[in-house]
Amino acid sequence: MADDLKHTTAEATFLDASEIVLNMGPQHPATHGVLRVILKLDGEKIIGTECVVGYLHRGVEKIGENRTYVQFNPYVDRLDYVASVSNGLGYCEAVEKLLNVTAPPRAQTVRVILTELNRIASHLIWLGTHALDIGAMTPLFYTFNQREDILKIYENYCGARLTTHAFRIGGLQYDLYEGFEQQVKKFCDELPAKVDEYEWLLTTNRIWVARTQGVGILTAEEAIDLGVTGPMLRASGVKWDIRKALPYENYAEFDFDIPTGKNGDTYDRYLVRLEEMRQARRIIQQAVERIPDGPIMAKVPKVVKPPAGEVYHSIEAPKGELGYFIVSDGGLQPYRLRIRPPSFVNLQALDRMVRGSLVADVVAVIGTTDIVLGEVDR
Amino acid sequence: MPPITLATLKPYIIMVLIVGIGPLGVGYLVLLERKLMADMQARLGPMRVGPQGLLQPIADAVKLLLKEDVIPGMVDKWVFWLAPCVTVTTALAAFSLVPFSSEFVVTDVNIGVLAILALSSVGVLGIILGGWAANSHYPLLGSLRCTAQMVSYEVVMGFAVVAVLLMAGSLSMVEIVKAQAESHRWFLFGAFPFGLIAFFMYYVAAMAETNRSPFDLPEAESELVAGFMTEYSGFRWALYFLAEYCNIIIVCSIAVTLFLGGWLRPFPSVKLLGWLDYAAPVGSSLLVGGLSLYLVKRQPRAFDQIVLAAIGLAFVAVAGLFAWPAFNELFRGVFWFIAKIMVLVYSFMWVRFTFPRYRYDQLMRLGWRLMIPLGIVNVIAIGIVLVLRG
Amino acid sequence: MAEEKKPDPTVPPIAPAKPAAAPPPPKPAAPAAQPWDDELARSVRERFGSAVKDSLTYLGQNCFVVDAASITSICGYLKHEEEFNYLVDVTAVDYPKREKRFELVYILYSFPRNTRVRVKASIAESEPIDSVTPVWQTANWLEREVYDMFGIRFTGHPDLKRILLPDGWQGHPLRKDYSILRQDEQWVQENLHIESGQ
Amino acid sequence: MLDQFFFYIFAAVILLGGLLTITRRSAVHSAIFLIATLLGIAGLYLHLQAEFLAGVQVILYVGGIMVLFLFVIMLVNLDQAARQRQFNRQWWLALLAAAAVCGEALYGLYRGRGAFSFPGAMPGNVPPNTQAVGNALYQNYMLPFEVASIMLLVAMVGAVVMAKKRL
Repeated sequence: MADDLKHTTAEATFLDASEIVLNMGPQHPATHGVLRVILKLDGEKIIGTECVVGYLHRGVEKIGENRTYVQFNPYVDRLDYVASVSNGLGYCEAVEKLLNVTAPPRAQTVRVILTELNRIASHLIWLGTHALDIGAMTPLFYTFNQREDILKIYENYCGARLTTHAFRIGGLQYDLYEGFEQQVKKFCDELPAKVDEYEWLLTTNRIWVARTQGVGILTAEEAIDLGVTGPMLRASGVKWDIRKALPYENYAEFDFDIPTGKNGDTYDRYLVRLEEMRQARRIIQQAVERIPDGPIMAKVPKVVKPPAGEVYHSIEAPKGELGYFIVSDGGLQPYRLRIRPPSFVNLQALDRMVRGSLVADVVAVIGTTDIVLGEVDR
Repeated sequence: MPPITLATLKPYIIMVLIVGIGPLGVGYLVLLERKLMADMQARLGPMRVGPQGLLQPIADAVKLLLKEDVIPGMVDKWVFWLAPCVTVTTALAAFSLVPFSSEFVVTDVNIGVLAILALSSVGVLGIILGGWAANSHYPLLGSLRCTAQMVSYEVVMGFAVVAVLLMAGSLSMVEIVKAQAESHRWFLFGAFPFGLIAFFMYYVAAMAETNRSPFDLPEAESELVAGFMTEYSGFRWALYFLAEYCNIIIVCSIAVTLFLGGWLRPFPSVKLLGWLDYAAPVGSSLLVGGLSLYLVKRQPRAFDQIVLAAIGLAFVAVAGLFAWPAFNELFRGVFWFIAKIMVLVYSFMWVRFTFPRYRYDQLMRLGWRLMIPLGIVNVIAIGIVLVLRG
Repeated sequence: MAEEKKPDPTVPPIAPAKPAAAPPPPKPAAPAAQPWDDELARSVRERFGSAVKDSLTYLGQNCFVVDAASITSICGYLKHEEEFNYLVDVTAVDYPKREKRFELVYILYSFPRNTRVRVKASIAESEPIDSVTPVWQTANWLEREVYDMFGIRFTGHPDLKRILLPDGWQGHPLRKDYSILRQDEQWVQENLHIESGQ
Repeated sequence: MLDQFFFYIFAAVILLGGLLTITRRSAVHSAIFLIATLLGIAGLYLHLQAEFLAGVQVILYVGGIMVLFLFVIMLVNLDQAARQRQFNRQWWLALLAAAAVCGEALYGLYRGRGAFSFPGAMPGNVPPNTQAVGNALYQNYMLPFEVASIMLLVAMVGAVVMAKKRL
């Protein structure tokens, strides 16, 4: 990338000396945290970028090697802190796989409901901030209002709103509270009208379309080559979702579609995520109708001590493929715990998407990449 | 030396009033904007300072005045100092040319419209220099955007104004309003539909000139942090802010004067609607006053109750004054003028809360490929219509 | 290797965290791992002969253990001939007791086949390994992170520098001999102007 | 009395502005003083009761041309140019030339000194001269006006072509 930044031509005159190096971040309103992007500009046109990450690095993987399996569970909530339930699901499932146990059906269904609610919450935050980046400030408040309903469900369920630590290795700690079904159903009934309202505010707005269509294009080949996953991959036309391809929990029992885009631009990613919210609602509606009775915890020993071995397990987090690679030496603590963060890998595609476009597009593309720096930096 | 009378002193009195009340008015305009935004976004907005947050502008002003005056290192000091002064001076000076009513005007020069446009184009220099002087890339980019935007949309605005000048046959603000009174219609509907097109162009160009969303590229907070104001803080920043909102009022005043009949009541030639001159100011003041008095009970603190009651009574008193024919005669023009400005300002704000922001190249394309050709065609069309009508 | 034996004098190891590199030396694959032998495993073994040291399966997850020298050619083959077009992750595991200390793990996925496969290669400290960036662009940042955390050098990488830690940082935190309480005191003092970040 | 006072004020602004324009190192500072000069000229127009000309002077020169000047100055990195020596070895030649021109101008002024006198204050309001300017441009001097426009157009097209070639 450094080579690309060296943009010098033989006949550079003093009039060409208009290249500006703009340091965007780590404190910047549109970099969603502490991302720093160094932009090399020709006027407003971008001729090179370099991402500097790591401002939020906490050494989570090192911490994981020094905590027991159970102790580490709450730490994963702090990765993608707007989708903490998904992180917990991925971790618990990976350890369960290593232990060779599966959660009982009731626990699985509850996990699916909470995780899909989390997907909606994450996409709502994305939608609000993305719209704010592009200059439409009002949707932000609407989406946060609605996300509040989800957070209230979490609060009722486990007492925490953001870093929930909702799941345990082997199942669930708490059973459902009185009125859970009604609350979730009420949320599901209200969702479509709200999503339609956001669409009404944005989808047909000419400025919105002009700002997003054809911006930050990733073709399917590029997306695969760059390892991009999640809605960004699907917007490029690759119909791939881990929930369908390599089903975990009891996702195979539910009926839902994988929305895909055609052009792989910001507008398509926007449409794909909106549709994903509707599909997540479909899953929740099916799941909440048939929560089976039974235990909520599998037979997991009090002291989690998986046999020596290694396992990679990944789930479809709101941002893409969230994977855990755990190496056990048979001890109390993981010998090595690697987290494969979707945001980190997706962010790598930023350079490809913005080169040759304008400064305003960088903001739109950062928004559409939907990064959470807690996960990028770990 | 002519003798000093009330008539010769009037311009100075009005000037003092403008400079004195102007910043306060701007403060309340900001409060209005925040309240409206909050209302559209399902929240309350400022509620802490004073009753219903009504003293917020004063608290803000005090805060900005008392803030430490930070001048970053490496800036071009005197340009950094000069730039906000240029912007705010020109913005306030432009008020002296705005006819709030046929009487309530500092001076009516025979190149009124041209003079206001000239002043606002000088004000732009303050923004450009401020961005440059800060010696930082975000302000610089903001300045560059601002320059290109202003130069392009000044042309658009020029064409829209020329359309009105053709209809009015004068550059004087007062004469333009009088021409509308004589032709019995606002120029908005003059040479129908070309007056409407001119107004639309003026409206868009005014939004671009005042850096309002969706054309707020020079200060787009998600891209350029705060654009040309990034390095400014405290009172200097407040000057820019003041100038910005003054400019909004100025462009709306021009729009009202040129297109919406200035201080004239709606349908000025329909005698049957004469009661509006009393009903509208009295009714609206009573409404505001009554609402304030109604809300007094809900205030948690005694101080808030007193303030709100005072405000309510003041508005009731204003209503009483407007019911007095002599006062009404004198100030009805001002009422209509301000009411029309408020409608336009409200629409500016509404647009801001609703639309995303244009991108730089799209803004330029809109200006040069659509608005300017449209403006040229519109001016020619109005010329033809006027010639055909004789 | 000599360094790792002497405990870090500045920081006492925390009590509950038993150093994971302790008594029972970890084995390359779990004892439960079975030999993996299907069409794919056979074709790769045939193609690369002794460069493929082993092919194992554990909990339904397949894995090749290969020679570090032929990593790019095997990865290239897997991508172009066997349709493993998506590089999920590149990471490493540190086994300080082994002769070849670092084990690199490449996790691949094939969209047409809908399966994952892991490729593992061991290298010694100070021994470089070829970068797979020419095969998959994704590897760029992932290998930078491995370099940052383990100090493994990738030859042919376009821009090998630290990614998560600051540029001047000393040490590579995910090595087993890097205590969890250790930090680059000098860096902290110079750049953050505080005595210690702990 | 007031007339003369304003005349000298504007004249001082123009001269001082002009002098500072050519002596400042920073191009932006020069531009600012050039703006002051142009505003002073607009003031003189106003003083001569040519309001329209004054307004157009401000809008076109200050609001248009100088803004574009600043745009270019900011876009182009002139730091290096500013750091270079401002006076090279030919300075005495330049001084000589300047002195010659100055002498010539002074001589011309001296010869035409009879023309210099302040006109008395105009009685009452002068009729607006906007119309007079329009008549002059579009009736009496239509052809020169159009020729000038075409020349400017040619210059503009030429500039665009030259700039495009490098891009």
